[in-house]
Amino acid sequence: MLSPDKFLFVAVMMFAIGLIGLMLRRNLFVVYLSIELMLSSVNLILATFSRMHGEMDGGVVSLLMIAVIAAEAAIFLALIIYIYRITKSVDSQSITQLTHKRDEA
Amino acid sequence: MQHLLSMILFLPLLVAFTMGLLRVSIETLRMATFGSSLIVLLFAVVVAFYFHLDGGMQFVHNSPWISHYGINYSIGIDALSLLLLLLIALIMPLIFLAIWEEQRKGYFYNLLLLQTGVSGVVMAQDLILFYLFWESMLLPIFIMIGAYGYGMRHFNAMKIIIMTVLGSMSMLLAIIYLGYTHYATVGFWSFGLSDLTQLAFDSKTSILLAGAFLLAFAIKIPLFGFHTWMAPAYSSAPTAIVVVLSAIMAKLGVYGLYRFGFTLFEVPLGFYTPYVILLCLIGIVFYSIHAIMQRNLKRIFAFSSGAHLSLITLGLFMTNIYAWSGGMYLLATHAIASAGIFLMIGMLGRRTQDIQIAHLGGIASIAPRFAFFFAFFALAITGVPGTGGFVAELLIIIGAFKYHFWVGVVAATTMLGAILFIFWTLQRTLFGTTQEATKHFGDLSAIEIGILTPLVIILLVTGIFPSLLLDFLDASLSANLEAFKGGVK
Amino acid sequence: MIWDLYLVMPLALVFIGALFLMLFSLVKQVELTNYNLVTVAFLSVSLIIELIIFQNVEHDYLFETIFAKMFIVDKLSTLFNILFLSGAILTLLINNNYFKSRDYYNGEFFALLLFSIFGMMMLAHTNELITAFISIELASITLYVLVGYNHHSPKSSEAMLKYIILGSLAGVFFILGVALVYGVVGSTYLGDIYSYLIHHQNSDISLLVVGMMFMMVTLLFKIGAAPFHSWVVDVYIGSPFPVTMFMATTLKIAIFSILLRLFLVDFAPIYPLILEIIKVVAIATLLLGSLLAIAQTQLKGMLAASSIVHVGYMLMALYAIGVGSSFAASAIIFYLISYFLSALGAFGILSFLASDEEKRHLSFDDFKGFAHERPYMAAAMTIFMLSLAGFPSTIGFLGKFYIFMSVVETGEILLAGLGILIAFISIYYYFKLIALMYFYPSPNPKKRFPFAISTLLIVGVALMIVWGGIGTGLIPFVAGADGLLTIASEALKTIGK
Amino acid sequence: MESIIFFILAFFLLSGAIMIVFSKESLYSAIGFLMVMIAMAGMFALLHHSFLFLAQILVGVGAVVVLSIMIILSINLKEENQPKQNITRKNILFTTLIIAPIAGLLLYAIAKAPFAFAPIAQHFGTIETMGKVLFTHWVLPFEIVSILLLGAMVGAIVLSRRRLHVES
Amino acid sequence: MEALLSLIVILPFLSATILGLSYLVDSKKNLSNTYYATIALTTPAIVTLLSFVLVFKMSTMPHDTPLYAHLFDWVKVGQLHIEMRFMLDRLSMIMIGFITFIGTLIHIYAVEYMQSDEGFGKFFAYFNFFLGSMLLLVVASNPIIMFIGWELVGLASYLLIGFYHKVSSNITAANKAFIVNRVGDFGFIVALGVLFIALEGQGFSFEAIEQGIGGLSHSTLSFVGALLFVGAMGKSAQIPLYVWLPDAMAGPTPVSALIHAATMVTAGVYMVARFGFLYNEIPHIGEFIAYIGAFSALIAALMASFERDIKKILAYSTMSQLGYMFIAVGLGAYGAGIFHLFTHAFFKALLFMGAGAVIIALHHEQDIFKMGNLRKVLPQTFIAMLIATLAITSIPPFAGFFSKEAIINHAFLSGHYTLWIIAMTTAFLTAYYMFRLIFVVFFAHSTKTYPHLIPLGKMIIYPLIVLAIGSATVGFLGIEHGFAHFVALPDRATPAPTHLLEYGLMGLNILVALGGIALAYRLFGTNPEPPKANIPIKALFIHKFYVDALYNRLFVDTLRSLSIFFDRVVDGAVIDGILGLLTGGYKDLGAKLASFQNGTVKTYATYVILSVSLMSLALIYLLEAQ
Repeated sequence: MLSPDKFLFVAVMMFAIGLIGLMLRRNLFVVYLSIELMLSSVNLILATFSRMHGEMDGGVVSLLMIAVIAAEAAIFLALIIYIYRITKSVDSQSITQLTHKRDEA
Repeated sequence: MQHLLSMILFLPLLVAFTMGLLRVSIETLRMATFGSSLIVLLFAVVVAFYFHLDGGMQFVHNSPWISHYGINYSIGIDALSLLLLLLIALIMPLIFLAIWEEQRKGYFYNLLLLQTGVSGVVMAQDLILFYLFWESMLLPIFIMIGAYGYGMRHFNAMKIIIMTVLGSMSMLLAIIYLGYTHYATVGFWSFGLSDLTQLAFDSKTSILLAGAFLLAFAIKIPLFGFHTWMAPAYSSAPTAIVVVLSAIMAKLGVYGLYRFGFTLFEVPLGFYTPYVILLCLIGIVFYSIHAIMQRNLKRIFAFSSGAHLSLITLGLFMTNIYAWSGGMYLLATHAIASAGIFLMIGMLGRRTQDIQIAHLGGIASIAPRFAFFFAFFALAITGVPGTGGFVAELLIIIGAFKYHFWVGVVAATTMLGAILFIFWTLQRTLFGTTQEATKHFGDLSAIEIGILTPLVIILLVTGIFPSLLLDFLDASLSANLEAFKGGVK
Repeated sequence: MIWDLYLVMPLALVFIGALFLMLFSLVKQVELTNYNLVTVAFLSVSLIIELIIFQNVEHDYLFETIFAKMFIVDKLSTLFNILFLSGAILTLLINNNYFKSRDYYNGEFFALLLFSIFGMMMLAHTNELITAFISIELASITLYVLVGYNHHSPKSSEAMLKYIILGSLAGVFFILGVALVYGVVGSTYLGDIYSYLIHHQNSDISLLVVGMMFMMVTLLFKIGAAPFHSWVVDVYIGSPFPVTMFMATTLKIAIFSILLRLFLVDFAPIYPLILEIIKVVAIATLLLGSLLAIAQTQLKGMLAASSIVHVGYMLMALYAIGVGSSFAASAIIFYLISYFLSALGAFGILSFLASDEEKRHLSFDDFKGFAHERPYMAAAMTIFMLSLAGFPSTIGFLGKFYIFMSVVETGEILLAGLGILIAFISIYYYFKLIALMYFYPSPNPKKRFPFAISTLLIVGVALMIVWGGIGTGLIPFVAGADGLLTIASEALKTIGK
Repeated sequence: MESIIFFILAFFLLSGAIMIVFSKESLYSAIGFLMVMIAMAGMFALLHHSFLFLAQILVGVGAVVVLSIMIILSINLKEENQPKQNITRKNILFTTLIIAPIAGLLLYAIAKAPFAFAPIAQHFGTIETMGKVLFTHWVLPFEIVSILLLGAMVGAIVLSRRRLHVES
Repeated sequence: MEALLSLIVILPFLSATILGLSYLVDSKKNLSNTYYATIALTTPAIVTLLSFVLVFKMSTMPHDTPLYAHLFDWVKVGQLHIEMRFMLDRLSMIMIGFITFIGTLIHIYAVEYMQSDEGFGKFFAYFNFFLGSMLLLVVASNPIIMFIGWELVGLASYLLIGFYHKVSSNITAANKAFIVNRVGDFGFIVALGVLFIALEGQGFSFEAIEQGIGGLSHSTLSFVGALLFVGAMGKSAQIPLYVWLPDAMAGPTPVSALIHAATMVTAGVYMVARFGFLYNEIPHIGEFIAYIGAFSALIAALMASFERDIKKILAYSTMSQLGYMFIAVGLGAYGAGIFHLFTHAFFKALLFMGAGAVIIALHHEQDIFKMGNLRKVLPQTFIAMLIATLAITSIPPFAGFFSKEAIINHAFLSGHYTLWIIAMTTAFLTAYYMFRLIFVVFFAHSTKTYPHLIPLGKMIIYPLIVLAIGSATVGFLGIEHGFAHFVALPDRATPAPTHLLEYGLMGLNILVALGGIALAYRLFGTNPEPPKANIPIKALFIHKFYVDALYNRLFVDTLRSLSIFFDRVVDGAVIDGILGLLTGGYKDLGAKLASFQNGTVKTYATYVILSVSLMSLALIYLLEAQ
């Protein structure tokens, strides 16, 4: 028999993997996808709770979340293109002028 | 009449603001500044004239300021406040005369702000108001030392601000706690001194609170251990500020202790008394010895100032009528004497561009008037009879003997302390043969004599007829002493 | 209904303004100043309406039949909206010169700014967590782009990159928290959460606490509180001056509007858990912020790092709210206003100077002898620094004073003591700037005071700071120290549970 | 039966997630993301959210994933343009250690809560019920989301339209 | 009467002020010396006249009704009620009589002596100031006012010693005088403090103290008495505070005459006599005083015997004579002590003025071994000096004989034989070194001539003559203890001597003195040799027992190195060091923290997530704890 716990477990795992991606990878694409992954996992949680409560509210919020994910995606992808254009790379560390030590410049 | 104090308080600020907005020329600014300081002096004299000797707090004015927290614009004066107010009102015009030739406008603006700050400190009867003035007088000092000072002025300006703010911050915490306790126990907000004195605390809390206040004042005075800002600040500061530092600001530390420490914390101060007295005694000896090998005139007299302030504080903490009268008397006379000596060091510096003792000498033979005044003020600082300092020291020493024999003995070393360095200083500054720096030393001008003469006269009058001023203080001091003793019981 | 329309006007105006500018920006011939003026015009009208609303509104739900009870209009939200709007107006007007001096600004900039303000206003009005999340996202996403608006500078792009990644990362936590709360309560209204807590005193609320904590993570991140402060300095330094100014002042207030709402709904059962964390965060924020600020070698960095410290003070008060202080909330609002004015002024002077071609990279050295070059501006800057440092007779002092007062009320004397200690340390880095301005001779000749809208506003802000610090009922219609507090407490009275 | 589907979906979901994070090639990550999105849609279906399933397929898969892949292809991301990064075992261990408390806290709290699926109404998840709730309770967020999308659009346009002119 | 008494004190101060102001205002030197001299001389003359009037009036009145003059309340705080009130009893009457008289003579002498000095006006301002202070000290009716006068004479002596201020060593001497005096004053003020607190509420005038001390414990009184004497030590140059006196000769010679002979240095003796009622309660302290006096007398005489500077010889002799006085007052023979003080004022002033005449005639030459044969060129001076020398060596019938004999006899009669022996030895040495001076200066080198001798004016000679007459005659006042009875001090009684004993002692005294003269003549009568430090004991005498060096090492060097230690270590290293550590540590910590801001997003993200993770851990803990 399915229980909310199982869905929630999967969502938490997704979320955790997303966090790992953020900490591990410099590739902007991966970073972006990790964040999307985390957002999606929240979506799953919402949907699960909606089903659990037997109310549609969570589902509606999930729907709104899909839109938010899309908005994030838009801005992220634009950023990736922009960064790629100026550095010819999708490395998140391709520009690091803003460190403490270089402030004097 | 009711607003006379407020006028004294805000006239300088108003003048500074107006002049700043109108972008007046330096000549106008100078005249306006001097004029305003004279008007303030006049007002202060009027206040003194209408002051009742045994009337306690007078010229009280209260108006709500931050009503949510019961903070009032609450001012008033008693005898000691009036004494300090008169000192301020007297010294400021002299300072303005002394910097008459100054071309930098910042001098005048800062000094005007400073005058408002220091006047506010002696008038404020609300702790927040007091704190406001207490802090705001630092800013002009900071800027003047840093902008117009000498030597390591930037560092020293920072040092004075950091060290003194440390103290006032601790006081702020205590003030907040007091105010809140008043709210929590009495039921309405108030930061008025008279309201807060009604509060009762358990001994641990009150000791902590008193300590927080004490720290602020100890740094300002400065007591031994809290003094390392003093000599650098004095040596870096321009004349006007040194005069204010020594003649007014240090005294305000004692004043604060008297007005707030001794009214709010009768019992816990008893806990601190031995330590403070120890610090004062160490200070008397330490500063005097420290001054001996200093090479800079300002530093020497900075330490002398420190020694006297320690003596005043000592007088305050011995809580008997001799010591209190003596302390307050010394507060006044030392303010005058140190104002004189530092004004003269400024005049000397303007002539020689150098106040290193090693480069001076022989002034007495080519500038006898300068030598006379300089020696007079220096001797007044050592407490030669005939000047007010003697009376004060005598009273404090007697008070010290009343307190404890050994305290009396160490307090009496103040007779030796000052002479240890002052006579050597006089020898190397005034006497002997002239050097490169003093070869063309011009004697005092008429204006300079005009600046110094009132101070000399005050010192002589206070020395020869001390009862004039002592009677003036007596009623107020006795009443406060009674109140304090009552509070302790 | 008409009243509702009236209430919605300010938001509508901002949104319409955003759309208008978005379309208008396609017309290339328009001068930049005109965009600016149009934006300011929209915002001003909106501000005026808000001011009128503030006088009349008590506690109201906008279009209750349509929006359910999500859109709350009370004095608190109106007050916050007034702050956002005036913040934005001041930012725009003070930066008028700056915009003209840079070629990368265009109509879209203003459109994005308006979108961001719209998000913030929404945030102040909302009573519900999902709406809050979306509002935060709206305010942030547009701000990301604004941060990277200077495409001449790799630093600006780098700041944007960091801000987007970290901001999105933090944002996820909020919605995660909301989801968990929803899972427990079955609703995302603050009121429902409150009544759930009242009615389910015995049931397990761990998940609710966890959800709350994740929500706090995001909010703490957005205001730049301590363990999440790493982005602050870099992003502030990297962004263009107007944006830094906007972020430092307005965005922070917006986040506090929702934080206040969260804390003012009395979540008593979960406080013991959350408050401990908030306390630690507040302490860490104060300490780390002041440490960072003292180490900064760059002016903007110093201001950025010191803004962390200011957040620490407000967190202290937030903690006090939770512990039960009755005046902490108004203290926070007052502090927000005081910080808002001070930081606005300080950044304003920076941007005014930076609009000068020679001083593109504004550093500490550019302020050497500033007082001799521009005495009035230096005086204003001194006032801003004093206010930030909490020197008495400025509004900043009273702000800190109220905060400490509320902390003392809770009995946390040591916490208040720490706050005062940090305030003491902050004297050092703020006075360093004052020292630079006054202690050095100026390399340039003395300049006349430029009578422009930006400079006049800067002086005006300085006067407001002083008036806010010492102002009394002397001038009846200008809210001084006392009046502002009255306004704050009035606003707080109108929020319902 | 549902459990089996769930486990299959969960397997795909998590392996997709792992693929996102650990692939060296951005395109594989994108494909991993596609897997996640599709599996998510499946999950929604399992949860009786029929409309969400639809929306997920349309927006998640149809828009977001496709757009991502398109962009990877369009900027012609080559091997040498991607950051060289050795994902060492130490790094993974380190990050896992950091993550563990977060996941642990979530799981701990979830485990403590007595969760169970309630019996559901007949029209749960359908487009009508969805619409009804959306337009009675959630109009405001819905509107704001639309504004958010608009704002994001403007932002994206601003970002992608310009070139960097680094001053010397 | 009261007004006259007040005037005596006020007038000198007034004229000092006028002179001082005139000098300061007159920067172009328009005012002539005559102007200054007129004012400067009128005042002491009037004061002398007034004091003589008072002396005659008072002499007719009974001794226990002093004259009081109340001016104003000086201080009135709590129980401390100090009036500015003057008291004229027999003791102070004698004092003001000879102070004003001799003071006037020295003023006259100084007009001539200082004629060519550019600081003429200033000098007399100081001089009048000094006179006023001394009179204030003497007529004060309570110890506090006395202390004021006490301090002011110290100040005046500082100013006058350092009068030639262009030479730094003179100022050093002045500083030394003032500082050493202040050390004594320290004792004085401590004594006053203790005494006041012990007597609090009973008033603090001399009469009140006299009545009050009955109730005080013996130890308190001893303490007060000893410390008061410390004050006297400083002022009257007794061991160990005598070091300033020889150096004080740096001032102009009239100064030495006035201050270090006639007046200031006697203040200590006066004070002990004034407090006689107190010392009578504590005879052991009195004995201590007497011993200090005796040793001072002996050591000063030894040092004088090897000195070659004419003024310093006189300075040591002053110290020696003061020692005698302290023997007297210590043993309770206040009358004898004051009598010696009185006669000493005459002959010592005369000696100094004579020495001054010699010095000025010889172009400021002070080394006696560069003089000689002056008997022929300066006959008046020679005679005056000779009379004074005979007086000091106590050859009858000159003044010193009567006073010194009274003291020595008192020591013997009261049973203090050690003191008596010391006093006799000193008397021998006194005769020796004084006649050594006379022989070397006036007799030796009988062929020596002085081509550039400066002729001495009348204003120098006449005071010499007046004083010479005084030195020769005032001793007769003491016959049959007439003087002592007149001053009516509370002398402690001694057993009355038999006539045989009395004449025996007298003869012994004269013999000892003659022996000293004979030795001096043998060694220095014809061909004097300057002293050489060829044996250790002589070196010790010539270098004044190395006391100056010892004091330098002990006090000056210690204080200086302590000062440097305070500056470098206490302030610099400890206090500022701690502050520096705190601030520097905070800054370093800040820098370290800032270096964590390494600028990479990945790291920042890790920080964020790590923080969340830590918060999660905390929350797990909190939830579990709940």
